[in-house]
Amino acid sequence: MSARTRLPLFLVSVAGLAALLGYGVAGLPAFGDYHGPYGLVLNHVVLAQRHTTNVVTAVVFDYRGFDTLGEELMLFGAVAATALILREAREEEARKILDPVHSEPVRLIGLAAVPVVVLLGLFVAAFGYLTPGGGFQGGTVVALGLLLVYLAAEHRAYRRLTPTAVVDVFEGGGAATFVGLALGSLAGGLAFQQNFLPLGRIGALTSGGSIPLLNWATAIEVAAAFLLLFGEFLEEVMVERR
Amino acid sequence: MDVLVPLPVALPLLAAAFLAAVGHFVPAWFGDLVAAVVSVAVTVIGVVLLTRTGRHDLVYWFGGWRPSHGVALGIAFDVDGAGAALAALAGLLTAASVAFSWRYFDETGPLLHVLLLVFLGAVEGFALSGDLFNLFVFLELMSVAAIALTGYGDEPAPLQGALNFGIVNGFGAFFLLFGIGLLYGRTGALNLAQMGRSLAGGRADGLVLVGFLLVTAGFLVKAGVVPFHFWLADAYAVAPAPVCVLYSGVMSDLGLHAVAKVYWPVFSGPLAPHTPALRAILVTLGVTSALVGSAMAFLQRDLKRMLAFVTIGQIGIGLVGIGLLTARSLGGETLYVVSDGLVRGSLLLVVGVLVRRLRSCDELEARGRGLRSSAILFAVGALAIAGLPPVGSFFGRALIVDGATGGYRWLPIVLTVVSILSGGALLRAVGRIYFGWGSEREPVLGEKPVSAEQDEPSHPPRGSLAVMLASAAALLVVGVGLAAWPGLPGKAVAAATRSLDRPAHAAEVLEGKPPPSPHASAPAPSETSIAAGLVSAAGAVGLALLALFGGLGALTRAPVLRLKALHSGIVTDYVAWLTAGVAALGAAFVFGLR
Amino acid sequence: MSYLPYALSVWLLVVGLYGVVTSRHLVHLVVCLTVAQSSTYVLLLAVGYRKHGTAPIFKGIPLGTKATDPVVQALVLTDVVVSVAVLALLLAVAVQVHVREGTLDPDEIPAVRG
Amino acid sequence: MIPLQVAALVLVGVGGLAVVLARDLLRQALLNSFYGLQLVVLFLVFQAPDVALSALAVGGGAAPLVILATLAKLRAREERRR
Repeated sequence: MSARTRLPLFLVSVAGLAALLGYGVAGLPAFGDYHGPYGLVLNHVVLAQRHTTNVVTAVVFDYRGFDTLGEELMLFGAVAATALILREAREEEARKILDPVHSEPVRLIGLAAVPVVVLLGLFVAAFGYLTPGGGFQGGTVVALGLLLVYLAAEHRAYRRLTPTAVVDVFEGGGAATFVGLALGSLAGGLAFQQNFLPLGRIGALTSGGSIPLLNWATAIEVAAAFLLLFGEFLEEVMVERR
Repeated sequence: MDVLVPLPVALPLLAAAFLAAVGHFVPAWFGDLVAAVVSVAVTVIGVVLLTRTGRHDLVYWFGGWRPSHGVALGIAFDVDGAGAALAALAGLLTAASVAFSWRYFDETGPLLHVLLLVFLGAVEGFALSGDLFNLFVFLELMSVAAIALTGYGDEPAPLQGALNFGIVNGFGAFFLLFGIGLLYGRTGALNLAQMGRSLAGGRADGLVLVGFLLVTAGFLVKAGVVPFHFWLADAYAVAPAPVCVLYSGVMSDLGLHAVAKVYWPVFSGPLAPHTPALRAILVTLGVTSALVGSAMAFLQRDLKRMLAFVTIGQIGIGLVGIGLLTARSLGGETLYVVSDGLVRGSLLLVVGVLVRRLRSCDELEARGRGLRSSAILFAVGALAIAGLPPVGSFFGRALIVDGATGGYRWLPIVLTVVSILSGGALLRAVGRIYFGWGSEREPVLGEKPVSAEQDEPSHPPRGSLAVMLASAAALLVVGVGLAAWPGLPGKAVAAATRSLDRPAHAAEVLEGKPPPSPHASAPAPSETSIAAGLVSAAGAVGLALLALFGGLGALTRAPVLRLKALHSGIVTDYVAWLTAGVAALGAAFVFGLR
Repeated sequence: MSYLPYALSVWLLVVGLYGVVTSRHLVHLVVCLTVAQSSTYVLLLAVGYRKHGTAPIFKGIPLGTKATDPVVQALVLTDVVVSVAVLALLLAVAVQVHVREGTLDPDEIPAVRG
Repeated sequence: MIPLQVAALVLVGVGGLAVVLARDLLRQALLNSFYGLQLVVLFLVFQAPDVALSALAVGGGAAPLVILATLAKLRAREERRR
C-alpha cells in the first residue's frame, strides 16, 4: 500500500474508531463517581488484613501479587532480550571502546549526586508499604543513581561497578526469590503467594508480613534489570565514539 | 484448592529466573536439561489437571484470598477442560521444541532456554487464568518472550519481522487494556465470573459492545485472524523453526480460544438476545480468515511462511467453531485446535530438519530425494491438515460442522475448499522437494525468501537428525492419535456445555457451588462431514498434482497478485489495517447487535 | 465536562495511532507507540478516581476516609515500569535493523513481501 | 472537577499531540520527556502518588535515557557512513 492510499484508509477508519471509543466511554459513570466494589472493599479491609497503610502496595504484592509476578518476568525477559540483540548488533561491527573525556566540574557534581540519588531510591523502596513508593519505583531510582557514576567517572568504572555476570545474578536472583517465596508458602501447605509471616505493628517497617521481603526482592530485580539495560545502551554509544 | 494448579506457571518462571542467575557458571547442557525436565513436568501436570476437570472446574485463589460476598479480592485460576488441554498442549510442544533445538544453535549460554521457559510460563498462565487483567499480563509476557525468540539465532536475523510483531501486538494489547478499563468502570471487577454476573442484569449498551469489541480485537490480533494477521507471517519467516512451533501450535490457538473463554462468562448475558447476529458476524470473520489464509498459503514458496498462512486458515476454521455459539461446535473447536496445533507443530519441526539438512526452506530450491522419513512425516501431516478421516482434527472439525444450525449448512463446502487449498499447498511442496516433480521456476510464488536460516555458514549440519525426527514424529502421532482416545469428543462437548452455563459457572467460581453435570453427548460424525473430509484429502492431492504438472501460470491474474500485494511487509500498513479492522468489526457489532 | 478525562484517553490513543501510521522513522514510531500506551493509563486512573477522595494510603488519616481506587493504581504502577523495558527492546531491534539495512524508514525496509 | 485537573488534562492532551507531530527525532525525544512529566502531574491530581512516582522515575529518567542513547548511536553511524 502506498502512503497515498494508506492515509485515507487510516483516516476514515480512525474516525470510526474514535466514534466507537467515544460511544464506549459514554457508558462509564461520570468522572469521580466510581462505585466499586473491588477497590473500595480493599480500602476498608487492607489495614486489618495486611497491616500495611499503603493499600496500593498491598495490592501489588499480595492481593494481585500474581500479576506482579508476571510483570517482573516481563521486565526480566525484555531486558535479557535487549542485551542479547544489542550484543549481536555490536559483534557485527566490533569497535574499540574509548572513554569519553569529562570536565572536572561534571565529574564532581556527578560524584556528589551518586550517593544522594541512591539513598533516595533505597528510601523510596524501603517505605513503599507505608507511604507512596515501593520496590518498582525505588529500584528504578537506584539504577538511575548508579548510572551517574558513568557520567562522573568513566564508562569502564561503570562497567567495573556493574559487571554483567554479577548483575545477571541479581536480576535472576531477585525474580527467583519472588517466585520462590510464593512456592515456599505452597510447600508450607498454604496457598501460592499466601502470607506466612507475622503481620507486625501497623506503621512499622517490619509490618505487612511477607510484603517487605517481596518488596525488596522486587527492588533488587528492578535495579539490576535497569543497570543491565543502561549498561547495554551506553555500550552502544561507546562503540561509536572515536 | 488443588495444589497442582499454580505449578504450570510457577515452575517454568522459577526455572527461567534461576537459569538466568546461574547461567554464567554452569555448562551448556544444564540449560537443555532444566528446560526439558520442566516442560515435560508441565505437560504431565496439564494432563493430570485435564483428568480432574471431568465433573467440575478447578478454581484456585492466589494468596488464599477467597471471594467475600461475591466480591473477588484476589486473582483466580479457573481450570476447565479446554484450559487444561491447552496447558498440556503447550507443555508438549515446548518439550518437543527443546528436544529439537538440542545442539541446533551454535549460540551457547542459557538465554534461549530462559526465554523458552518464560514463554511457557506465560502461555500456561494465559490458558488457566480466570481474571481479565491477569490474562492481559500473560498476553504481554507472551509477546515479550516471543519477540525476543523471534530475534534469536546463530547469525543476527533480519529483525523487521520481530519489529512488526512487537508493534502490531502492542496495539492489540492496548486495545485489550482499554477495554478492561471500560469494563472495570462499569463492573468494578476483574474476575471474569464476577464481571459477567454484574453485566448480566443490564442490556448490551455502548460500553458493553465496545468493551467486547476491544477485548476480542486484542485476542484476535494474537490469534492472527484476518485482517489482524499481517504481522504473523513476517514473524514466522524470520524466527527459527523450533520457535515457530510454539507460535503456530500454542500462541495462535490460545489467542483464539481466549475469545470463547471471555465471551461465555462475561458477555453471554447481555448479548444473549443478539445471538443470531453475533453468530453471523463471527462466522463471517472466521470464514474470511480461513479462505484468505489458505489461498495465501498456496501462493508461498518459503515453507515457514506457507505454514504461517496455513495456521491463519486453520485458526479461521477454529473461529467458526467458536462463532457458531453452540456447545457442540465449541467442544469441536477445542478438540480441533489441540490436535491441529500438534500437527502444525510437527510440520514446522520437519521444516526445521530441512533447514538443517538442505540449508533452505524454499520450495523451489530445497531438494531432498534421500530424506524418506521426513518426507513421510511431511506428507502425513499435510493430509492431516486437509482433514482426512479419521485423524484427530477431523473429529473436531466434524463436531464444528455438525454443530452448525439452520442457515449454516453451506459451511462444509467452504471448509472443504479451505482444506483443499492448505493441504494442496503442503503436498505440492512435498512433491517438489522430495520427489523433484514440477518445474523450479514459478514466478507467481514471488522472489527468493529472506529467512534468518537461509544463508547459514557452511559448517556441517548440526543437531542430531534422529532426535529432530523423533520429536516431529511424536507430535504427529499424538495429534493424529487423539482420535483413538475413547469418548474424547463426548468429553469435549460435555466440558463446553458446562462452560456455556454462565450462572452455574459463576456460582461455582465465586461461591464454590458444584455445577450440575450436563447431559451432553457427541454423536458420531455425520455422513456429510465424513464425505467432506474424504473429498478434501482427495482434492488436496489432486490440486497438488495439478499445480506440479500443470504449473501455476493460470494463477498470474490480477486478483491473486493484488491479494499478495496487500501483504506488503510494511508495518505502518499493518497498523492501518488493524485500525480499519477494529473499526469495521465495531461497526458490525454496534449496528448488528441491537 | 465530567467526561473530559475519558475523552483525553480516547484522544491519546487516536493521536498515537496517527503518529505510528504516518511515521517515517522507526524510533519516532516506537515513541508514538508509548503515547498510545499512555492513553490506557489515563483511562484506568480516571475510572478509579473518586470526587474529593484522597490517595489510598491510610497513614495519619482515619480508616474509611473516602479514597480513590487502589486496584487501578496497582495495575498501572507495575505496567509503567515494565513498559520502559519493552520500549528498550523495540529500540534495540530498531538499532539492529539499522545495522543491517542502513535505514529506519518503514516504507524502505519491508520484512517479506507477498 | 477542579480547575487543576482540567489544566493537567489539557496539558497532557497538547503534549501528546506535540510528541507525535515532532518529526525531528531529538526534538521528539525532549518533548517526550516533557510529556512524561506532564503525565506525572496528571497522576498526582488523580490522587495516585504511587503511579506518579514510577512515572517520574520512568518518564523523567529511564525512558529519555534509552531513547537518547539510541539516537546517539544512530547519528554516529550515519556520520560514519558519510
